[in-house]
Amino acid sequence: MQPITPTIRVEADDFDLQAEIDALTAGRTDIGAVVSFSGLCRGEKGTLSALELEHYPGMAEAEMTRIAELAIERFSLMGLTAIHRFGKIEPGENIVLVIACSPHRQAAFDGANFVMDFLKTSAPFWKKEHAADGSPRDWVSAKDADDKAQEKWL
Amino acid sequence: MQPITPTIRVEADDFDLQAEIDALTAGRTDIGAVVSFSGLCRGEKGTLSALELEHYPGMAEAEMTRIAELAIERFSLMGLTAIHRFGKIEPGENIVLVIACSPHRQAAFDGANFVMDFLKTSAPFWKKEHAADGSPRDWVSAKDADDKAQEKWL
Amino acid sequence: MTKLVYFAWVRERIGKPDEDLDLPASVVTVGDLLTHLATLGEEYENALQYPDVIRVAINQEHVEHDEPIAGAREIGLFPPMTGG
Amino acid sequence: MTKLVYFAWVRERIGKPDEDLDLPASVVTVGDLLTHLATLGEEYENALQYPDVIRVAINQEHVEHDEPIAGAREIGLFPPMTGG
Repeated sequence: MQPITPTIRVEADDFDLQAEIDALTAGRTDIGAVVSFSGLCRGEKGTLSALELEHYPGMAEAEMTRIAELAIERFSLMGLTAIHRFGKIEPGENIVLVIACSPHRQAAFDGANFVMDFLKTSAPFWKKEHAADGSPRDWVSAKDADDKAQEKWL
Repeated sequence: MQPITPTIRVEADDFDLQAEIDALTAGRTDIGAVVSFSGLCRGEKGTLSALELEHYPGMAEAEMTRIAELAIERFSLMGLTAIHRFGKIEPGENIVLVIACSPHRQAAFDGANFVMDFLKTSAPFWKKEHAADGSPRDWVSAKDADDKAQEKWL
Repeated sequence: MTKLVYFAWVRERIGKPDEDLDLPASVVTVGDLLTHLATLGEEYENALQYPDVIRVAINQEHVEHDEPIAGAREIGLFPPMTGG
Repeated sequence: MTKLVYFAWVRERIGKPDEDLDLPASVVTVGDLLTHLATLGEEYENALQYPDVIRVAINQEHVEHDEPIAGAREIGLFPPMTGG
């Protein structure tokens, strides 16, 4: 079996979920399960006008690749894609996409879940909130819950 | 908050994942996480030419709706779609789709995972294998692993 | 008359997808029904030789084998499910 | 010369995205670096007043505060990540 190379991208543009899944599964008959996770910007009941996503160019891709390779190894995945957007993102828009492919369903669920948990705590991205009422913009605080979510894989 | 009605379909035709996600998320800004599971027919290294999916009309939809409503309640989901195909399905083709939407990622992962586990053991569908070499067709046996997967939610 | 519906290899072995049957009064539970059906001929005997593996639905809802069948309009018999 | 890069509110408080600095020989670990930087002016002091929360990467890999900085071409300083 040849090693699986994850598809990793950090980009300003939105992604096309169907095209990304097709790229992983086209012409293959050994994949039985595909799990996708899309993370979207929430409007916080109208109080948020946008998120500004900052990242560490180079390190962001490197860290996402490292996490993806851990997941491929740990869950014997047959395909993995992780895409993270940067720049200004409005409520309802996509922020992040993870797709995991496996012969069996639990590995695909676990692979995508693992990548998201580690991406949240280890990939160098930061969110700044733009308030709808124009009040001073704040950086989003890191959540203890995200550290705890990562710990479930240790 | 109005109650969430799941979208449930049992159909011969293939589904369009992107269209189903769009139907759940369009115009909304309260969804932060969308998890999709697609189950595909595997070719079993060329030994399988197709699966024939039989179902119990009426009960299949009723059971999928019951499972979906359990998941919506348990994980406070904001949207849920479950589609199961029937008839002849070839390797690489879609069999089943589950999409769960939530403000937060773990609930979306758990919701989709829960629906798949219960769907496997409770929804009245049966798979018959068509062998590539034309040898007698066999009904797929139920797996203990699927019962165990369901038990993790009890 | 009670409508019986069969699926997958239960349907194939019995040789028909459904039928309407008059059930004797001695058939009280699902278990009684499986025992009774197995007396109706070789094809039924063959389909139901391991009654423990047969799953049953009354009016399209899963039931255990000790469930009474009183009030059943439709009873489905089938192997363990393998969808998804 | 060592290249320092700053992100999010660390960048905003220090007031620049990056800079090249000559570090004194007494700066051995990441922790020493944070202590040293805080002496370079009010904006640095403000950015680094709670050094425990500052995350550090050497050559684009996460490191702990007791990591030696010898061999570092690029050191990144930033708050806990909030992507995903």
